[in-house]
Amino acid sequence: MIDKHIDSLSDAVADIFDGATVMIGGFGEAGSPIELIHALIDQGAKNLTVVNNNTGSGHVGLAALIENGRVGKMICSYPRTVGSKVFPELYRSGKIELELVPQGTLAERIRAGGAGIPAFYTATSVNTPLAEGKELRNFDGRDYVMEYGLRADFALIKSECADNHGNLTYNKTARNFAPIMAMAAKTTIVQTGSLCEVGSIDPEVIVTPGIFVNRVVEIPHPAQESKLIAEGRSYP
Amino acid sequence: MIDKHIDSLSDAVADIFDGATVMIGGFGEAGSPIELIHALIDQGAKNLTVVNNNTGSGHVGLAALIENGRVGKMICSYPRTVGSKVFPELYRSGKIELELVPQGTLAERIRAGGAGIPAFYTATSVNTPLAEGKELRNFDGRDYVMEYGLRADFALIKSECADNHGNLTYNKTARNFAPIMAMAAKTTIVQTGSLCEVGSIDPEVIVTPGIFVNRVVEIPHPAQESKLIAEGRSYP
Amino acid sequence: MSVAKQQNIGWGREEMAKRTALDIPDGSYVNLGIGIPEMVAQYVPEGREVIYHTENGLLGMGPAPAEDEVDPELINAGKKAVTVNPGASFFHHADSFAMIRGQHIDVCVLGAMQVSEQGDLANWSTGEADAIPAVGGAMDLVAGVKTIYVITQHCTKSGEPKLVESCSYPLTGKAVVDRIYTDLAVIDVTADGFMVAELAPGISFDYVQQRTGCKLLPGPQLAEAANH
Amino acid sequence: MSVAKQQNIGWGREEMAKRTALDIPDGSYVNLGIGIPEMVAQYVPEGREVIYHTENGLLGMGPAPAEDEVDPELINAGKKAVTVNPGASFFHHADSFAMIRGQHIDVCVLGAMQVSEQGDLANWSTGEADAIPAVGGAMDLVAGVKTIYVITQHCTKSGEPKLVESCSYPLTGKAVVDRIYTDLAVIDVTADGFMVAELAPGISFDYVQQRTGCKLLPGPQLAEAANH
Repeated sequence: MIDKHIDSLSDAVADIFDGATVMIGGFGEAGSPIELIHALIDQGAKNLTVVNNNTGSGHVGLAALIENGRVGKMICSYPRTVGSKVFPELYRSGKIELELVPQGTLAERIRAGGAGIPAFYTATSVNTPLAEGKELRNFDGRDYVMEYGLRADFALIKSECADNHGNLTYNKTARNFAPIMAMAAKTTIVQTGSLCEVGSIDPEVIVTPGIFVNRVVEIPHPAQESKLIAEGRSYP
Repeated sequence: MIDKHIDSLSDAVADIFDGATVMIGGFGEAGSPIELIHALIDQGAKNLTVVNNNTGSGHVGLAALIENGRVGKMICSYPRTVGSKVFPELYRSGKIELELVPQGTLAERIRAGGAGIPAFYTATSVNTPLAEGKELRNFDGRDYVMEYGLRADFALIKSECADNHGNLTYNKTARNFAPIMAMAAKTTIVQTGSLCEVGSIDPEVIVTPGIFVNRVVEIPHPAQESKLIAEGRSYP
Repeated sequence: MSVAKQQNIGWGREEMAKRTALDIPDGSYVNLGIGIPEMVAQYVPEGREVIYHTENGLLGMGPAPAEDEVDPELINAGKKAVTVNPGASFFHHADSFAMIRGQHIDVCVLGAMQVSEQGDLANWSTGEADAIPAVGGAMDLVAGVKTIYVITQHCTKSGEPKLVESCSYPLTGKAVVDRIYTDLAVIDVTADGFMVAELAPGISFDYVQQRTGCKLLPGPQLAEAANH
Repeated sequence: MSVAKQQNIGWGREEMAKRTALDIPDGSYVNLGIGIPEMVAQYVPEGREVIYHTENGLLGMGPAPAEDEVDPELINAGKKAVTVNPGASFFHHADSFAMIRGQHIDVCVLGAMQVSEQGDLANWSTGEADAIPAVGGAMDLVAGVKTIYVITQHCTKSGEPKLVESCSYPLTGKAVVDRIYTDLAVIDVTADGFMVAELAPGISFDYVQQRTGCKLLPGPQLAEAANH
């Protein structure tokens, strides 16, 4: 029978392997699966390629994963958030690779990966340095660049409410990248604020159908990144 | 101030012009905006290109629009539904053009049109007659065809609940093509079962944000296509 | 060719559906085509849970409703009234086909007009000049779903083989079919061609071979069964 | 270049935002960049309703919340706490950028490092070797939104012109800017180059020209204003 619930964070991330591509949900701290990220730090996988809009703040969550030397490459749109010091230092010293992707192109590449679309065309970045080396093509008099779908081995995301089939809802703008990352990853691992009975979420309001989810861990009171940072915390 | 509510069906469809491309929501009778279609028949626009998964049944709704000679071309995936007699006759006599598109490619072309993607690649239809004349391209060892985004001048769709900003929810599998058609049309016209106050639909459960909607007409008790057909009705 | 028309030998429709259901693992996400494939849902073995996807926008589809509980806006891809099981969700067509194209559906069971020994499937058009072409989601399904099962009578009503060297009808997809369940046998599509995995009770390998348009290979399971 | 540093002439930040707000039609869907552009929301003229989109997944964004009502998961693209207005909706990033890329947003107001007389915009990178490149949604916005307004000081802090013949910084987009609101003037990007539509009180055309890196044209509105 179908039950995607897993008791422990460490079991949930146990099989993330060295060199894996890991999509991590969140836009800033909204939607950041901080407990799953910390479990991944404990787990020890390294040389990861991480896909996230940013590069984390302070010394917790994604920033801590980077600071602990686990990330070989970031694919992101904005690695320069206020409070983001870990990534810039490593980047300047050549210790981490960066693939800079416009935010909407990043989102669409992830969605395409999840939807079985190997490539698509967008006008975003045409005539800019980010289009360099990319294939240009004209449709109806306008130039577009070809962009590739993006898939991952794992996705770590945060949901508001989940059932044992993996159906998910989100809290406000914490939704951001989670639904499309869930689609694009081979294995999607969810931390949810509340685990509920199958059938208790209205089928009309489920945002991520369970087909895109593999594991659900309940974390009723997740840490708040900005609070940890204000307290000067670092991980581990 | 923003108020997309329009009182009359005839006002809602008044500017649909001869030769327009019109996307019509619905999969079979589920989600078919039958009152809007009948208003379009009354309005008289002709030589329309209609995008719908099917070609209607009996002599009401989309079948009636076709039967009344208003449709020059159908873009659809399945024009051979049980009870669909009008289209086959016109097609055999060469009086209507057909662009046959696989259902998922049709959906993705509409979504791409709405999302500003001029073209994308899909493995669907490769090595079949429906890929003939289309550009083939190999990604990672697999062949894909290039398909174009599809846009429309108008979309006619049916919603369960709408507010005056045009935010929409749907009823069960009546959702089908409506959200993506709303995105892909310059002007989206909605018939809704219930018009409610702005702010009364939970922001987390809105399926189609009002930005994709231009006009809303309230039709509290829409006709049921299968009932009309059972009663032997035809329109007008 | 009249031998193929005998009614009382081989598997019936229910048995074909039941046999197919045995091969669908617990926890699978499954899309069932119209006709005999739909019947597979009735035969999920005890202890397994299978979630059904219907491409018009529903995951967690349940059986047909009682007549007084029909909602004309709750239908399956065959446009028949259905119900929802606990844990179901609704979504639009682009999201629904993202599930298909993105290889999220585990198994799809389809009908067939012809299957070639390379696994090519023809099930959407006879290619006749005056036929109204209609494809629906068949091409998306065979291109996107991980495992494609076909349930079909072994021969057409007029006794022509449906399992052939190469399809004469227009293709739905090339090299897409994994396994075929007919009234006579269970047949795998392998790199070497069709391999018979199982025979219906009272049906011999030669009997099936006679009704097939290309060479069949006996699978290891047949030899094993013969040894018992 | 010290003339440009004078503080008490031309429009202040609030006035620039207020002037921009006048040009946003009733019923528009608007995306506001970080900084002065955000302030435009405070100056929507009486009787107009404008709906704000923030690309991280919210349509119908309202003002900042009271301190005790902050939800760290209800933020804008600048990662600041916001509220929702009645009629708001949440959606994921791909849907959010579909609104942008698909030309559903009517107006976007952005800051600028440089704007060329062809309407090229540079606002994401100084192109310096040791800078951490970061682009966010700027390239998507300029490529997708129908009308692009720029609010910027006319010159840099060191007095260099930001309105130039051609951008020396890496581009965000080519030929994308429609109108520029500076502390000195409102300037349209036209096929003939920059055209001054309006001057801040007490500012002369020549004064603006001196602080601009390419030739300015006087718009018809200036001649009209001069005749009154």
